[in-house]
Amino acid sequence: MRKNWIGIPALMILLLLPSLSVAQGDDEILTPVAEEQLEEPDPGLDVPGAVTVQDKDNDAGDNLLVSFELPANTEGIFAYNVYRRVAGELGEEAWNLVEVIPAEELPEFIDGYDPEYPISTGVLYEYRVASTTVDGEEFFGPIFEAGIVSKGEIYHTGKTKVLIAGGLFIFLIFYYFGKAQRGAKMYLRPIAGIEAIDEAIGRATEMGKPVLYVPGLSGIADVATIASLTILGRVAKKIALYQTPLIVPNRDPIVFTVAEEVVKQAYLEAGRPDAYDPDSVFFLTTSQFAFVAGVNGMMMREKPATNFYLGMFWAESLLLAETGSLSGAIQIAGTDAVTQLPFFITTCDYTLIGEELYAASAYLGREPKQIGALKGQDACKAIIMSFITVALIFGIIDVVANTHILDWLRDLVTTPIIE
Amino acid sequence: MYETIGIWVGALFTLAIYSFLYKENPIYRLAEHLVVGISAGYGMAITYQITVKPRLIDPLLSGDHWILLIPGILGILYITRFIPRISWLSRYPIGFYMGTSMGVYFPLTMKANVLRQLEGAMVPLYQSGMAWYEVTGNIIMILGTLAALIYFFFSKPHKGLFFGTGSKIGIWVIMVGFGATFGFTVMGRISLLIGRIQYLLGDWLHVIE
Amino acid sequence: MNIWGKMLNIDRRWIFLGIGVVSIVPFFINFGMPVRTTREVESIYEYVDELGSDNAIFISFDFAPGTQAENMPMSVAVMRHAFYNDVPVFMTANYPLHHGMMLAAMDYVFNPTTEGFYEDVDFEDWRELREAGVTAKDELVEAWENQGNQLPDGATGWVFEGRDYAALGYAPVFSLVILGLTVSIETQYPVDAHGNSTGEMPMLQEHKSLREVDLALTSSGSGACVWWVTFAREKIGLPIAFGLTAVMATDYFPYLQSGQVIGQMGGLRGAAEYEVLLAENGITPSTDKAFVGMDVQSAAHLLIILLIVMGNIAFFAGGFHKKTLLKGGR
Amino acid sequence: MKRTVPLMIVMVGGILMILQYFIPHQISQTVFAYYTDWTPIIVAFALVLGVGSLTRIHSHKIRRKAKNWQYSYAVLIPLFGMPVLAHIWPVSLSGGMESPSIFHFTFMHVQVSIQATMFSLLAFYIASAAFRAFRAKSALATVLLLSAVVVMLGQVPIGELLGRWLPETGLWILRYPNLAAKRAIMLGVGFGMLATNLKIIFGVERNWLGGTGK
Repeated sequence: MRKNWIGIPALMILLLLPSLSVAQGDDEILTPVAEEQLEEPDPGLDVPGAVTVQDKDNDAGDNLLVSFELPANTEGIFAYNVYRRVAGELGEEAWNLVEVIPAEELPEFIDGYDPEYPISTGVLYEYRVASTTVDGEEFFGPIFEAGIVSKGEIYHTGKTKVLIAGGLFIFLIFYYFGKAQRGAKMYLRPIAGIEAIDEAIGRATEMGKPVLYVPGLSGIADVATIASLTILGRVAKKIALYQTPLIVPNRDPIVFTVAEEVVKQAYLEAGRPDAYDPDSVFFLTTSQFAFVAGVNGMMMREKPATNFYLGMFWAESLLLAETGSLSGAIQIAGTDAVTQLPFFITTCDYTLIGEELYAASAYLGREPKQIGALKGQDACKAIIMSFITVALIFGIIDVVANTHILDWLRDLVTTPIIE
Repeated sequence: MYETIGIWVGALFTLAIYSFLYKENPIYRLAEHLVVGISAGYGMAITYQITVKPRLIDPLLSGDHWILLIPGILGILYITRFIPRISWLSRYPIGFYMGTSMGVYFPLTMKANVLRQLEGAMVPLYQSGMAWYEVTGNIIMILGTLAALIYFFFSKPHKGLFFGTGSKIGIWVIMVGFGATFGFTVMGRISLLIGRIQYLLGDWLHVIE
Repeated sequence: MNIWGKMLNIDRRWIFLGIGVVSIVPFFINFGMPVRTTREVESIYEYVDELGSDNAIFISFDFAPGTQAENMPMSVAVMRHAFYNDVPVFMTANYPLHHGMMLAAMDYVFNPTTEGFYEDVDFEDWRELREAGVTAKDELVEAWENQGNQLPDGATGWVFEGRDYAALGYAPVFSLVILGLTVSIETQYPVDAHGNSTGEMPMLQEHKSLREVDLALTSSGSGACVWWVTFAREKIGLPIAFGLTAVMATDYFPYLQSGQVIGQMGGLRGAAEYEVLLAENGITPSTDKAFVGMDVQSAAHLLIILLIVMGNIAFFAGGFHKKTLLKGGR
Repeated sequence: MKRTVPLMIVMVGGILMILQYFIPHQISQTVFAYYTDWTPIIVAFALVLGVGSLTRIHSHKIRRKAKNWQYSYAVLIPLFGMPVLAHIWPVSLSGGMESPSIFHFTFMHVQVSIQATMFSLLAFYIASAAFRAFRAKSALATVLLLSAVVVMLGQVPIGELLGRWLPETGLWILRYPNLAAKRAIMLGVGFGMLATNLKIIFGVERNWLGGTGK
């Protein structure tokens, strides 16, 4: 485990305390249990020495790190069989073969992965290791009692970087929440797609044709869907004022219920609850391409004047947008799906790229906290950019001066693949 | 026989969908409505089969998993939406789902979208054995990432040397990326058509192997 | 409207017709354009090539019939490569439909009409040998042939169900299944797709969990491939190879770059490359379906580029670049 | 009860799951196991709402004899027919879900065929989209066009015949500038997601509650 995260010391020390207290000093060389020597070691094959057992860090208390000393003379040894039993149990059948380690490999392994012989938290075990010949003949070493028992940790030391980054992020967002609520003026740059929304609704009104709004194909827990529903609220409010028909097909049943609520509420806020058509927001089907078949058919029959595709989309993006363009609609799209953006860009009139979609809900709402959050996100991007810039400079220094300082910087943000 | 009829039915519906390329027509309309109904009905049947029955009903009937009543009741609260007076109860399961999902995603997003990407952007410019275009590529990648990030700054006007030029380069980089993705995708889309042609000409008509 | 204007606003149906035609013709007239291999695919090939009968791999069929044209040849190619080297193959599917794809892939590889097919031996048929403790591949083949079985003409070799492959198939909530596989394969799949008890399979006795497996190839038409990275790679460090549809391929370059996957095959081309590597090294007698598909690709790409070029000629020759017409964004 | 309790549920659930990530202890694992067990069950019930909506809209159409009302039967009959065939219809009369059965047949040969064909329409649409969109209207549009064409040619064998530099350049674009764009978008999206996660957990974003809670 790497521990070179110099930088935000105070927060870290705080976080490390609990982990250090559980991580330290859990290993101990075991004392042989003398009474039970099961087999005479054959002078022909030397037997392994002391077995060391440590508690594994960052687990739920179901793993032990086991290692043993290799015999002085490894000649003729093909592999080592490691046996384990619960301390106190007697008899040959209490022993379970938990690992076979080939002679050329390191004499250590993590015990507890074999589902047939799991390790229980707080249970004391005994180990013994046998040298085996190619034919499987075993020569047992002495029995050792594990000096420790496995226990679960309350903090995962390998996740500290995520914790620090998360903590920093939360701090920045809340800082800007506060700032925004205290009334600090915050600038927001214009986004073309957002400004076009009103114009597009106006066009539908003039033409007397409906507006189609697809809130993405993903579920309610998808951030893109949440952003889309916020925008839907604003769009529906405008539409309620203009009395233009609205069509909102949904693929996810939960999104459907929320969308229905949002639209109903928008009509209420616009002062036109009577104009709300309960059939305007509806569920179609959960199947992706059946959904597209339905929406495409609707587009060619109803010929909406304006299509909104905001939210999460997959391969259907182009099917929807190209059919929409064929039907002659003005189209505004927005998604955080990187793969689908090119298709919206090429076929729609305006496209909100990635984060712009999320930002749009803050733009339309103009709530101080939402704008504060945007500001906080910008601050985070600035931090990321400074990291990348420093990395670039270090990279140049590395090339010129033949040093390795970039590796050091990378290690600060590297998260382990195996946790 | 079963398979043969199946392939014929499949082929006819395939043609029904392709007829949409010419224009919207009653055959397409029928296929469209059918597939909506079938897929929604299929969704219901399969959800009962692989979720509700094995995960809720069977364990409850077996008698010793009473704790599952909690998700069961939360689930049933959705259905209060049909009763306007207590429809607000449906917010409880939505709340549970929203809250827990947001919590699960938070650290994972931090790791995958932020830390991993940041790590990926910190590449050594040159290592022995790298060709010149790889080195240039690395430099372009780093500078491109920076520029595109500038484009996503919302709280600063895109004017001046840093934010103005930066965001302009940023949108260029983004467009190059989009063009590449588009070009790259063409292949996959044609493959889908190849799959259908193999079905029509091979499985159905047997004119190709 | 002048001719250029007409060309720019050509009825889309002509374009549709053109695509239809160029996609059908190459099936009847083979061009056989050469395919050059890339390092993303070579790295998978080399990795699999290093493996032997002590190792094992997973092939996960994570695609539906929709992307079959791309994903199927990849799975088939890696499967044949593994069989050639006697590497046991576990096969899974993350969705009921994908289960059918797994069965179709096996049908193809074991079918005598396929060039260089493998002769499949059912789990029950070699029970006797298994129970006698003959499970090592070479011994098994020898003993099997001593029983009077003969390898059919044109077959590349024998494959024994339970020794060379296990068709595990679909299990619900597959992301959690992968998580469970890191602990035990048998608890996740007590029986395989054919109803055989997996506990009796020599390959499961030798490879109890994903920790004892050397590679998982996910041939995927959806984001499900990431499950393998999240739940197997990140958790226990299992090497993962991606077989992706062409569309997904760019998206997953970061995984390749960060070393989370050992290689990836992108779309029909990736599959064709693997087929070329197999054929060049004599592992299969010839290239396969993906290679033929590449001719269609060439023709269709050319047509699209031709369309783009014609569109631009018309755009400039007609003087449309001077006016702002034709809606369409940035 | 109507707004506060759901917001509390969100907050408690969210914070619990964040903490869970950092704690390897058995208790935390158990909490996570409950989450993974329960969520699919809860979400499954929502489908009833969707089916209710679909039924309502199509029965309205039939009752009002709206335009194309006949097609509504093509939705309603399979909508209820499929579950009945799968779970109620006797297996001896081709019921059930396993092949061969009416349910399996309808799914395999109607639904799957239509879905795969819908998907394959993209081959046609991508060509027409490319034709209309890739025009050198501006410098930016030209960049988009050129990188698309180079990558498109580099992908296929015919590109290699035109010159080895084509596939190489295509790959280079995919590996470097494309990666830069993707990475920047992913970083931005990542922060947007994180911020939304927080806004929801702490009740700043309440849009999902719908109305004012009457």
